[in-house]
Amino acid sequence: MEQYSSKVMEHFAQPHNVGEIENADGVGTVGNPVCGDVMRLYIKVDNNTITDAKFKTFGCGAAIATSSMVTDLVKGKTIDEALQISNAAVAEALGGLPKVKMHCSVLAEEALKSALDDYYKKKGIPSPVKMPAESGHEHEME
Amino acid sequence: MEQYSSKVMEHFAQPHNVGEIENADGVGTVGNPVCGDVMRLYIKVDNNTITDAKFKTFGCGAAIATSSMVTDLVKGKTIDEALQISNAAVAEALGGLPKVKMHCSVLAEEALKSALDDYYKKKGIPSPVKMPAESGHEHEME
Amino acid sequence: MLIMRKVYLDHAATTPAHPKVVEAMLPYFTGKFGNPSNLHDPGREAKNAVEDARAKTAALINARPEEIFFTSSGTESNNFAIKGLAQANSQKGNHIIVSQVEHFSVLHPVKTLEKAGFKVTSISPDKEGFIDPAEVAKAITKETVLVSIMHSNNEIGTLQPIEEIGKITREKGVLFHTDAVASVGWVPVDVAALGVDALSLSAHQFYGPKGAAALFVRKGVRIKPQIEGGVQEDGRRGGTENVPALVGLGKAAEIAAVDLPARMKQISSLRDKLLTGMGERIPDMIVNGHPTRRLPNNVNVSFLYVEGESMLLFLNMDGIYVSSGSACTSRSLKSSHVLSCIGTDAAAANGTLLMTLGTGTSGEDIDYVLEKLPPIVQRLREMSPLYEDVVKKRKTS
Amino acid sequence: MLIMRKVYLDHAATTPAHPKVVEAMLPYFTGKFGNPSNLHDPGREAKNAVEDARAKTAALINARPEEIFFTSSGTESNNFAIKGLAQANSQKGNHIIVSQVEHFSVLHPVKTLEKAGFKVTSISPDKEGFIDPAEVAKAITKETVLVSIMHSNNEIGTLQPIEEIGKITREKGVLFHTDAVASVGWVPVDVAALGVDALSLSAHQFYGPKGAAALFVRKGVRIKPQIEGGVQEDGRRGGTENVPALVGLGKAAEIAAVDLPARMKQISSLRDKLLTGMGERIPDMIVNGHPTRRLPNNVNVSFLYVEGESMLLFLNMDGIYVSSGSACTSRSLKSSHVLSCIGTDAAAANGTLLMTLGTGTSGEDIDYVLEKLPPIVQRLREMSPLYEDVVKKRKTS
Ligand SMILES: Cc1ncc(COP(=O)(O)O)c(C=O)c1O
Ligand SMILES: Cc1ncc(COP(=O)(O)O)c(C=O)c1O
Repeated sequence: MEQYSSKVMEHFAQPHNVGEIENADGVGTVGNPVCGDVMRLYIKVDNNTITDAKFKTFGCGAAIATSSMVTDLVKGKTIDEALQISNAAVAEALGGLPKVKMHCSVLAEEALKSALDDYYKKKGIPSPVKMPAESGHEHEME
Repeated sequence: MEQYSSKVMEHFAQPHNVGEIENADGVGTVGNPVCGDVMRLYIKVDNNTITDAKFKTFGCGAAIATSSMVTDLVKGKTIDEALQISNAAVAEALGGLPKVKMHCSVLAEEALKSALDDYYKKKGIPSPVKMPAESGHEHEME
Repeated sequence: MLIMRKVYLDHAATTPAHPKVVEAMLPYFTGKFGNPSNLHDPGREAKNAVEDARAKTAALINARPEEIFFTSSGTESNNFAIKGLAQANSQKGNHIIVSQVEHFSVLHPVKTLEKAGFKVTSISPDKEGFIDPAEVAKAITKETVLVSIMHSNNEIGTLQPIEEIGKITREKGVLFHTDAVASVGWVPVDVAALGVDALSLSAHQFYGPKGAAALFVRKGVRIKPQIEGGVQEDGRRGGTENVPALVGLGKAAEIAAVDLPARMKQISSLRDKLLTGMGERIPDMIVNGHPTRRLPNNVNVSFLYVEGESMLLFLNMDGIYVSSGSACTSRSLKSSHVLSCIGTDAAAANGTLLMTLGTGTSGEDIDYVLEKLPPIVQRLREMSPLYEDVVKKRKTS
Repeated sequence: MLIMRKVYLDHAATTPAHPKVVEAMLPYFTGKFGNPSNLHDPGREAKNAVEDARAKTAALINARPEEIFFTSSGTESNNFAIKGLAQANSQKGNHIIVSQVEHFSVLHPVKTLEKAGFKVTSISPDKEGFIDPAEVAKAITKETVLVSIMHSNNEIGTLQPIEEIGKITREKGVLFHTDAVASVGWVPVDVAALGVDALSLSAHQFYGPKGAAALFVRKGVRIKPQIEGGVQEDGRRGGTENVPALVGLGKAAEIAAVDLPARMKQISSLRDKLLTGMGERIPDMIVNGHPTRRLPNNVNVSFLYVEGESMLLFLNMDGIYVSSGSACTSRSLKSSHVLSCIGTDAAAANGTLLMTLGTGTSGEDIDYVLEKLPPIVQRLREMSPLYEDVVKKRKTS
């Protein structure tokens, strides 16, 4: 396995935006403890703009770092802008991820989309959110 | 392969009785250059007693040492006594031989018997000599 | 300047070579560098060194020197045993019995043989990782050619009833191999008492060097060479001998033979201190493996609601080096097959730490771990959605 | 006190590790002893060392790091190549082409495959040990899956036309492996120029340590693992990496890459001095192998009427260490299959000495050999019945 970048280690050691948002406008939980990663993302939306984002994550270094990064990235963005955030963008912002950990960035994108989906649902608006296709692990040989 | 005993190395480094006997009473040549060993043994017989023995050998350390030892052993012996000298006796006198080199002692016994056979032939007496059964190499796996 | 304490608790992964082992090896790199196959003095010198190492390795497990075949790793020894014994004795039958908790270096060769037509019975362990000898007995058929059950499990530390299984296999005339890679040097291993026909060991697991290992094969048992074309190891395993490493293995065996009782006593008492200390300080902890029939240096615990790799990485920042059964720390991204076979819940398995002590582990080291670990677990729990759910549920109930 | 000169002329058997190689290895036994599979700092450190060694080994033969798979010996690399390539690509066909003068670590695996149903064509060399590329081309059929021809012969030193054969195999879409164990570090070896798909090398053959070797496998070529059950070496070859030895291989590769031109020039001139000197001093001497297309350090000569082991032992007493093609010096008690394939008379083959020079060989060493060897040959001839017969025949004719 490749090593984590220093940016990943930074976000893992001192993750930003850890926590819950009471009465969040959107909450998304994705992943599966069996696979080793569960992410929960909370967003606060004000006037179509994401004013706050927090997360809780059960997972590896990359899972925590991508959670930290994706919450950083969405803050201040409009809903439409947030919907454009891809897993590749999250990984890139972290200076790259080891190949076998790319699924963590996919999970971060999913968590965000799931929180946005929840936001639409809560608002009673039909959700335009499309969940990313690839979401499983890349299983390498033992 | 096991190591040579110090006795073998002694007889190899300074072999006894190297050479030819002019007008020998018996000469025996055994072995095959293809297999790596040829021994030629000369004996001088006086009054049924072996008064001198010499050898020439093409072969490995053990072949030279057993030639040296067998010529030592036969000197002073009667023909009948000489006929009793076995390959095991030669090997034992040398403090043992590596297992894969036991065939050299067999060759030494053969060389002696062949020289004795030649002695009988030259004398015109029917030869009582029986050549030893096993005479090939023990071929181990590569 | 503050020097951070370094606490290496991953001796099941590998051990440092003992200083005396390195000292014994050193002359064989440059001065005494001969090839044991050669007849001249440098060759003889190397040959004698290898044979001396063979005698010492044999002595540690009560074998005869000519029953020791050197290899390059525990993995190679296991491959050699499984494929070599099955192939050389296939006239007897084509059925193999293994346990589910074997190392992959046993399981994968077995899978290869299965593809080649062998039938395989895989015995499942109980909750503590224990294999029932009666199940092995039941599984043996007329076609059974080989049983392979590990001496101890490298993850959960459970010691298997090898002696009992050995009695059964001898009675039924079936070959019996045991992977003792995790055991040798940590608990007594005696091939005569165990009644095994083949046994794997690996030097780097008990203060010998990497690159040196052995397969014991009882005299008279046929085995097909897997690395062919050399006269080395009595024609059973070709390749120029790794003379310095084998000398190191011999030395490590010699040291282990002497040190073993003290080693076991000291390490198991520190192991108990660690286990008790963690249990007192950290709630929701599960101890995996057997409570008593286990390797003296093995601690395998699951911390619920947190994931292993992140614990491992935080411990690493504090200079504490451990392993994890987590899916994320394995290259296969699957959590430990051993934990799953003993029925550990998959989420819990992902929160597993494997801590294996060594001869250099001190009481202060354990104190340091007991100081650093609990806040890491707590911090990660506070970051965990699984923990959030449990806390909320506990509040409401 | 008189200190006897020691002249080691058996570098084809093994070389001493270069002092810088040992220096590079030392930290990895005790200080940096981690297991490269582990995620913590000691594991990372070991992993980085292995990857650095991989890059250096790749650089020496102009390969990519990910094309280098580490093994424990040249023998293992050859077994891996032959069995691994044939098994993984058997859907293409079941025909293998080798030369008769390959090392047994190629020939024996081929024999094993033959027993498993593969068809084998074995190309015979000419009198100088040379394999004709046209014969390889002729032997290739639709069923041919693998050609394996060695880069140079370790006994007679003949360099094979690998580049020409590589052109043919690429054109015909057949996999091509070359055993370059005797070549790497002594002559330039470039996998791109050679057009090979796989290539074996072994560290102890060029001033690296024993226990470290590699198989180059071109990217995209499928190979079946032979030592299974480990994630190491990208899943192709299991077993905890022999980190210090691999570091040593990397260092040896780095040194060889720089030293090669000087090494070749110096050694071949001493080789010529030895060969000429012996020819002038000793009658009835046959030079085996190719006069020019040969390894710079290889001298293989047959002295008629005397046997190799006894020469070897007398030379040993004088501190001169050589090998022999004699039946008596091989554990199989068969004289060299290479000499027999090139048509050397069996009696002459038994009088063969193999002398291989190294970077530490000096002009004085050669003078010493030229002083000591002729009287040994003469003394043994005077003890030889074959010589007696020849002298008598010469007198009468
Ligand atoms: C039980 C067991 N078997 C086999 C092996 C493989 O040994 P090696 O690392 O020497 O290849 C290990 C290694 O950890 C092990 O613990
Ligand atoms: C041409 C050739 N191939 C393979 C080998 C085997 O290499 P190793 O000794 O590293 O097993 C040798 C060893 O001398 C060799 O010369």
